[in-house]
This record gives sequence, C-alpha cells and structure tokens, in this order.
Amino acid sequence: MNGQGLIKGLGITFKHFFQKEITEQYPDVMPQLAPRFRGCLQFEFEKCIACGICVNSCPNNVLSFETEKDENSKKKKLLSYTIDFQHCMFCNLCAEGCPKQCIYFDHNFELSSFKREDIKMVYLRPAEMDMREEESTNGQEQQESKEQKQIDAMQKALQKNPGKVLSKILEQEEDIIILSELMQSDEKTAGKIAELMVKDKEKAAKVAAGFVNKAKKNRAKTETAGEGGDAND
Amino acid sequence: MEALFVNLAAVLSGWLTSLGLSPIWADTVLLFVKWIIVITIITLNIIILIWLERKVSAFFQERLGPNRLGPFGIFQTIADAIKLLTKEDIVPSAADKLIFKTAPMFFIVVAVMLYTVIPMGQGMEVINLNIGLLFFISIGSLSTIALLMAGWGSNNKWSLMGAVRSVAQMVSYEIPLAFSLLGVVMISGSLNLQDIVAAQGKLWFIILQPIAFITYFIAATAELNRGPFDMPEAEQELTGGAYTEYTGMRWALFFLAEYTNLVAVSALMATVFLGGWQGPWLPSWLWIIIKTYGVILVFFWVKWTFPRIRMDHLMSFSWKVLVPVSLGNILLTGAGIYFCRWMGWC
Amino acid sequence: MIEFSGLSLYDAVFTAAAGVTVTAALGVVLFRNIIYSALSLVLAFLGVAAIYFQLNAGFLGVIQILVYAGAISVLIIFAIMLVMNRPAGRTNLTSPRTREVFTGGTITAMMLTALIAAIGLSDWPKTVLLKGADDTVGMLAELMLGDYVVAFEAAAILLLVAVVGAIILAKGVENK
Amino acid sequence: MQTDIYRVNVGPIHPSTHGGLHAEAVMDGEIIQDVIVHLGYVHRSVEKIAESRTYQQFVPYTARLDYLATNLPVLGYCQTVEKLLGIEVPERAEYIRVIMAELSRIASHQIAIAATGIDLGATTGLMYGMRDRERIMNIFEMTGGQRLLSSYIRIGGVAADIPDDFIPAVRSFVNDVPQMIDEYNGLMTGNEIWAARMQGVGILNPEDAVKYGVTGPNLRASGIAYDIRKAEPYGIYDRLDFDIPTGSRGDSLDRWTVRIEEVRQSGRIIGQALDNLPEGEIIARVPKTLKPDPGKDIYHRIESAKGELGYYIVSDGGNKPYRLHVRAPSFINLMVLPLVCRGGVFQDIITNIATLDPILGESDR
Repeated sequence: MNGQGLIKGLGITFKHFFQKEITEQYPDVMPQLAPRFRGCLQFEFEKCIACGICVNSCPNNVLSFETEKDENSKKKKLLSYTIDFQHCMFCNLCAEGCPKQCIYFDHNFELSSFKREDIKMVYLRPAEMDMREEESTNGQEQQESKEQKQIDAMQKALQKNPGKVLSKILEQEEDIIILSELMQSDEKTAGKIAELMVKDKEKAAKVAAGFVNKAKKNRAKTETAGEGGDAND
Repeated sequence: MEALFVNLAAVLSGWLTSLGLSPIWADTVLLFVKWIIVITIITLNIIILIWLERKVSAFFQERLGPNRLGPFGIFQTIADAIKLLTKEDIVPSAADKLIFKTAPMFFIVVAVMLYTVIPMGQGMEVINLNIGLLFFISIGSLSTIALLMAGWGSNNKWSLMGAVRSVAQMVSYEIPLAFSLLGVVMISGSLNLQDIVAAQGKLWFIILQPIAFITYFIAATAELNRGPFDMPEAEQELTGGAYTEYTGMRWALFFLAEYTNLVAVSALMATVFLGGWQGPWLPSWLWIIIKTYGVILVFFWVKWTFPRIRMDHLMSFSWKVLVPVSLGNILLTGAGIYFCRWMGWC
Repeated sequence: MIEFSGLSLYDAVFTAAAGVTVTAALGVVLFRNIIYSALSLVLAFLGVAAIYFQLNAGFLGVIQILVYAGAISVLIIFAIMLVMNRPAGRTNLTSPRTREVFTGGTITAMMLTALIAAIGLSDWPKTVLLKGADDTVGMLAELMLGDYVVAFEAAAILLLVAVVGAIILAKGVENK
Repeated sequence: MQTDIYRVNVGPIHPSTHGGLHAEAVMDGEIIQDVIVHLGYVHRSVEKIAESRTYQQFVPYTARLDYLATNLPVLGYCQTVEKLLGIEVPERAEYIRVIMAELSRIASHQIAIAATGIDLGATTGLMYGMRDRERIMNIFEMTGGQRLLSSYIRIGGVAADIPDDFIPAVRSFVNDVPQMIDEYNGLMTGNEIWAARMQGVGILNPEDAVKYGVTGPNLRASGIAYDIRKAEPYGIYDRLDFDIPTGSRGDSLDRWTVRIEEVRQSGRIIGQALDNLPEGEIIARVPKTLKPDPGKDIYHRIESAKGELGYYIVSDGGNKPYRLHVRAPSFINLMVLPLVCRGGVFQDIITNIATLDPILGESDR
C-alpha cells in the first residue's frame, strides 16, 4: 500500500507498452479459423435424399423443403430447399443429423447483406440435374459399351422368354402376348424395348404401353374392316 | 535556428513600423499575429495529440490503435474531425439553449487564454507578464464556470451531476495546485515564468521541489479532468457527465479544450519544474516541445493504468492529504531557504 | 499616432471593458432567470478584472479572476441550485411590486451617492494611471505583511471562523 | 437541513449495466436511499419455448441463458435430461465436459474481471481480461465450432471428440493462469484507488445472503463455503481436488478476489481432468426421440459461474417437456442489489452491479 500498488500497476502497463500487439488485421489478414468453425450454412442439392431429418432436428424452423413424388419410380424428388438463415442459431443439430452430409457449415462468416430477403437462401432443383439423369443413360463411352452389352443380353432374353421379361413393364397378360407377337414380327421394336428397359424402365413401360395400344388399335381397325358396320355405333 | 521565431517577430514588427504604424499599434497587430499562430499550433497539436493518445493507449493494451488512414493512422483524427463537423447539431428541446450553446465556446476560450504566458522558448511568449504563474492559475480556474454552464444548460441529471462533481473537484484541487507552485516561487523569487526558467539554469526545480512536483502533478490531473480524476465525463457512471447531451462540433469543442488544457498544463510543468526551454544542443523552442510531450506521455500513462477514484475519496484526498502536504512543503521550503542563507550557499 | 476621433487605443480598451462590466451588472439585476444573473455576475467580475489589468494592477486583476470569477461565483451558483425550488425562468428577485422596487432603488441611490462622494473627496495619487509600479506584487506583499499585518491576520481569523461556522451549519444539529 | 429526494435511472441503456438492467436509484444528494431493480428487458420466454421444443431441440436455447459461460447452462440442462431418462454418460465425455465447464467458468469470471475493470474506469483492465478470455474462445471454436455459444455438449455426452490441438492449447492456457492472475492483481487488486473503491462497499452479511438465497461467488464472498460441486457433486466432481475460496467481509473486494481465486481453482480442476482423461466413447447411445415416463419430474442443479443453476422439468410422456423451469442464479443474486447499495454513494451502484456480476440473459430468461 501507500502507493506501491499504483507504481506496480504503472510498471505492468509500461511492460505491455513494449510488447507485441495482438490485434488481428482483419480484413487484410483473414483470421485463422478452426476446421470446425461454423460460418454460413451450405446445402448440396444433389446429395440430398429428402429424408427430413434436418428439418425435424432444427429447433427454430430454419429449414424447409418441397418434394414431389415421382410417379414412375415412387421416389421422393426434391424440388426446393429453403434456409431461412435469419433464425439460425448455429447449433449444428441439422448438420449432425444429416446422413448424407449435404447440409453443413462453411467458413464464410461475413454474413451481412443489404436486403433482408437476401438472408433467406432458396435452393431450387437445378435444371442440369434432370438433364444429367437423362444424360447418364447415354453417358460416357465406357458406360455406353457396358449398356450395349446389357441391351444385347436383354434382347436375347426377350427372344427366349418374352413373357417373363415383359411382365416387368406390363401388367396385363393380354398386353404381354400382344407385344411379344409384335416384337417377333418387328425387330426394330424389340431393340427399342430392350434398350429402354436397360436404361429407363419407366420410359420403357410407357413406350411399351404405347406400342400395345397401337397394336390394339390396328387390330381393332382390321377387325372392323373385316366385319364392317359396327364401327359406326 | 535558436532565435528563428524571435527574429521573425522582430522582422514583422519592423515592417509594421515602416508602414507608419505607431509602436503601440504595431505591438497590438503583432499580438494578434502571435495569437493566430498560437491557435493554429494548438489546433494542429490537438490532431497529433488525439492520435498519440489513441496510439499510446492502444500500446498499453496490446492493441494497434488507429492504423488505416495514412501512415500509422495519423490522418484518423482529421477524418474524425470532418465527421464531427458534419454531424447533426442536436440541442435538446428542454435545454437552456443560450447557456447550452455558450458553454463550449467559453471553455475553449478559457483554454486558449492559458497560452498567453507560457514561454515557448527564449523570449517567446505572447505576453511577458510579471505575474504569469498567477495568471495561469486564475484563468485555469475559470473553466469550472464553463463546465457548470454545460451541466446546467443540458437540463439532464447526468450532466448536472457531472458538472457539480467536477466543479467541486476543481475548486478543491485549485488550492493544492496553487500551494504546490508557491515553493518554486519562493526559491525563484518571482511570479514571472521567464524568471522561473532562468532560475533553473543550474538545477531543475523537480530536484529541489520533488514534493511540490508530485502534488502539482496530482492536482493538475484533477484540474484537467483526466483519469483517474475524470469526474465530469465518467462514462461508466454518468454516461458522459457534463458532455452527455452534446453532439457534433460542440462536443468536439469540449475535447479540443480538454486537450488544449492538457498541453498548457504540461507546458507549465515543463517550464516550472523541468527547466523550461533550457537544454543543450537543440533550440529552445524544440526543448520545450520535447519536455511538454514527455509530461503529456506521463499523463497518458497514468490515465490508462488507473481506475477512476470515488468522488468522496477524491475530495477527502484533496483536503486531507494534498493541502496539508503542499502547505508542509511551503514550510519546508522556507526553512530550507533560511538554512541555505545561514550556511551561505545562496 | 492613429486615433479614432480623439479615442486612443487605451480609451478604446477601457470603454470596452467598462461597457461589458456595466452591461453585465445590469444583466445581474434585470434577468428573470437567476442562473443568467449569476453568470452575468461572472462576466461583470471579468470586466472589472480587465480594468484592473489596464490600470497595471495585474495582481489584483488575477486575484479578481481567481477568487471572484472562479470561486465565489461558483459558490453563488451552487447555492442557487441547492435552494431553488421554482422553475429557473422565474426565480430572480425582480418583482413588479412597487414597494420592493422603491426600497431597492433608495438603497442603491444612497450607496451610489456615498461612492461618488468618496471618490470625489479622496486625494488620489496621480501616478498610478500613467506609470504604475513594476513590482505590484512586492508592494502589496510589503503592505499586507508589513504595515497592515494585524488587519490581514484578523481578516484571516474572521474567515476561519466563518469556515467553521459553515461546516457546523452544513453538518446540521444532531436530533436528540 | 431539509433536502429533496431525487431519482436517477441507471439503465436500461447505460454503459455499465451489462445488458438491459434498469436500476432506479433513489438518492438523497450522493447517498443512495434505495435502488429499485426493474427487470424484463431481455425477456425471451425461454421457459415457454421449451414446451414447444423436443428435449434435444432445446439444448441450444440453454446456451443463451448465460451466454458468457455458455457450456455451464447447457451442461446443467443435459444432466437434468439424462437424470430424467437414466442415461449413463461415457467416462471420456464426463471429463471433456468438466474441462469445458471449467473453461466456461474461467471465461465468465474473466468477463466479470474485465467488466469490473471498465466499470471502475480501468480501461486497460478490460483489455487484459478480454485478451485472456480470447484464448478460451479459441479453444471453444476448436472444439465446438463457435466462439461464444459453442453448442458442444449434448444429451448423453458431447457432440464431437476433442481435436488434436485441444490438449496442448488447454494445457498452455492452464499453465498461464497464475501469470494472468498476477497481472490482474498487479493492475487492479493491489491498486490503492481500486481497493478504496471496493473495500467496505456493498457489504452483504452471510445471514442476508442466505436469507435472499444468494449463491455462487457472491455467497462465498460473504464467508459461506457453499459450492454445489462439493456439497452435492455431480458428474465427476467428487474425484477432483480443489478448494473453495471464501471471503470474510462480504464486500465488493471480497467478491472480486473470490472470483479471481476461482479462476485459479478452475485451472487446477482442468489440469487434473486433462491428466486423467480416459479413452473411449464420447456420447452414449441415446434414442432419437426421448420420451420420459409420464408425470415424472426432476430437479437438478449445478454450480454455474454465477451460482446455483437448477432445472426443473416435468414430463407428460411426450417428446417435449410439459413444463420447464430455470432457477437462474443471476435473478436471485440481483435481488440483493438494493440491500447492498443502500447508504452508499452513487458510484457504488456501478461497483456493486459489477461485482454481483449478474447476467441479464439468465435473469430475465
């Protein structure tokens, strides 16, 4: 006491006067962030399987998404994914729950924006994603040759046992018989069906149905032409 | 170099007389020129000082301080001054408008008046007053009125409390302030600041009057309202004290005045205790600048180390410690002078 | 010598200082807001100090500023603030009632007469205005601590008694 | 002499009220007659929110109660839910939790030290306190991903295992604790002005402290060595060796020194936890949906940085709490503010708020 404490305090500040400064020179020098740092929430649309775990685990209703049920494959198809970032608490519960790691935090911490609407992040289904699905059918050469082999195998199978193979895309036995007859008469149709069955079963079913309908119509026409009269009813 | 400014003044004076002005009018014009130079120096000095305080406080706290505008952030203060000038000037509707607006002007005028008597070098002062030291103290006491006006005019409890506190503080600390300088006056035998400087040719008064130096330093800190005695502002308690309601340039004027006071008091300390403009090799006006800035750095150092003292402790410290100590110092000095004469040393 | 129609620089300064003093003194009486009156009083003190300076009585001028403008006026303002219980706009003693105006006017007139008589009857040394002494401080010291030391010390004791009295008043009497 | 009583509002917007505290000072001159505390400026209805969130979803909200000691309220909540459901926490997780909890305590106390510094005008004290706390924030960022609200502790354990550079960072921090304390003491505690502003200011008698239900460092400063970590050990605190610092006078200086000593003790605890850190799982197997038995209720308390932090949960058998109540220490500690301020001068209000160290997020909930 009696001033010693004052002098000691002065000594401490004096010592610090000559020590190195610890100021971070942001934004000239960006801060060193830990690998786990949680900055901005990111979403990878293509990885998402629309399971909804993230939405259910979020405490603040930040996340929401829209799906559409695909008629052919019965798969849920993700249409859009919305992150209303202004409510986010950065708790990491969504990212921890995600089985595909498609939602995660990146290291971008400069989150300010000019408009309130900009805070809300809406991910729409990218157009390339649908295209790529189509592309993937005639994709790369290797895949092509692989597919070609499959198509050849399918064609053989169709020739050997058309009823069993076609039952995968057609439901009614009557239709199967019609189609198999058609294929035996027309090799082009057989090839197309085989190709489609390898690449896209849904499409194959559609095309097959189309062929069957066409064949049915033709048959009806010939019948009416033979019997006459009835067609007018 | 030594007599640079003195010669310049002589040349100007001669030119004025050659124009046909009578000596008294030439002196008057010269006085105005001196004042303009003093005010310009003060303003420029403040820009450096505010930057320096920010930088120094940052270094004490392991920070960098201003470093964006210009080299080492030296232009930061100018940017801030522009900002303050362009800010909206808010006068509270409940304020006493006349007093509210006059207070900052009064404060700065009083602060600038302090420079009248400070010797800035050999033969360099606005007026060589034979009671210069007393003049300095008395003008310094006027700033209490300005603070009181600011506190009353704002019509705000915080402001009034800040003003009342600082006035009580300044009135109390004026007494040890004046008493601590009396020892120096007794030794030098004059109230003229140039005489006091001349008396320190052999030995600085800080060595002859160490107690006076310390009491003066403490009392001056209180008079300047600097930490740990920053009662009128006291951000943490009074949200800005007497300056709470001030904005823009009016607020800046208060701070301009505070820094002006700081330089003046530091220059007086350098003059009275540290040998004034005397020093080897360098010209006298450079010596006083170096010494003044040395004292200012100590003020900064103290402010950025100590917590704020409590109001009642502050008052009792003044009346129960500083006043008796400074009175004792006068007694001691008197005894010392008689002892000296008796021994035949002086 | 440049003069404005017979008005020397010396006179000009005096006129300015005197003008400020008189105007401020009138302000003290005439302002309705007592805080304005108190602040005008400060201005009046400063004006008087300026006249002292002009008369080469620097020491007196400085003490005028230090004691009256710097300390006494602050005490006056403090006292006003502490005892005021009305809006500041209508606090001055100036009142429309004729009796008080009459009483005040009479007292003022009597004091003015006395003052003028004192000034007129005194035999003033004529040198002060022109030359003055260089060492007013030394002269004052010799007068106060030499010739008039008893009076000086008596005044000091008087002030000490006043201070003690003020402390007792401020502390208040203990309720028994 | 007859004097008027006047009122000065300290807060809710005031430099020294640490958030939205509004204290109305009733004063006679400089002497405080009474202080009326107005609360609720930071009210976010956390307890009500809990009723519409699942047990897991509520975890991040608890961190917002005492955001300066972020891991402590989360730990308290997670332990309460674990107790409710009978979940066994793996050994390694318990140790990591202790390290994180004590780091949070140090961070909270360092904020208290820094804030007291600036409240009393020692600006440099603020900077030193914050500088040292920054190292803890870096450790939190390293483990949890966030600096302030790290969201690291989960029901059943912790969110992720500690990273590789965690142990060296914590170790070096713990080793530097005595040096930091020396600096605080040198700059502030030993300073005569500091001592004068704190000694004998805001005296809280042990009787009053108990009567008001004051807990934590404020109670210990009054001389009562009551610490839930010792009195009713939770987690693995019964295996750790540490002292309970106590004061003797119960004034502001005691509250201040008790906090500084607690930083030292927390450093000791972290050191022991690091030495004995076992290998193993970091989180227990917890079902995705937590459904406690209907009608079951539980009260669990931990020693938070500010005092006894308790959670009371009532379950109705659903996956959300039927009712959740937080016993916030700051709320109760703040109630002695008028008591300790009375008779002091105006500047003491600031000192007392600073040394009582309330946090309004927790107090207003």
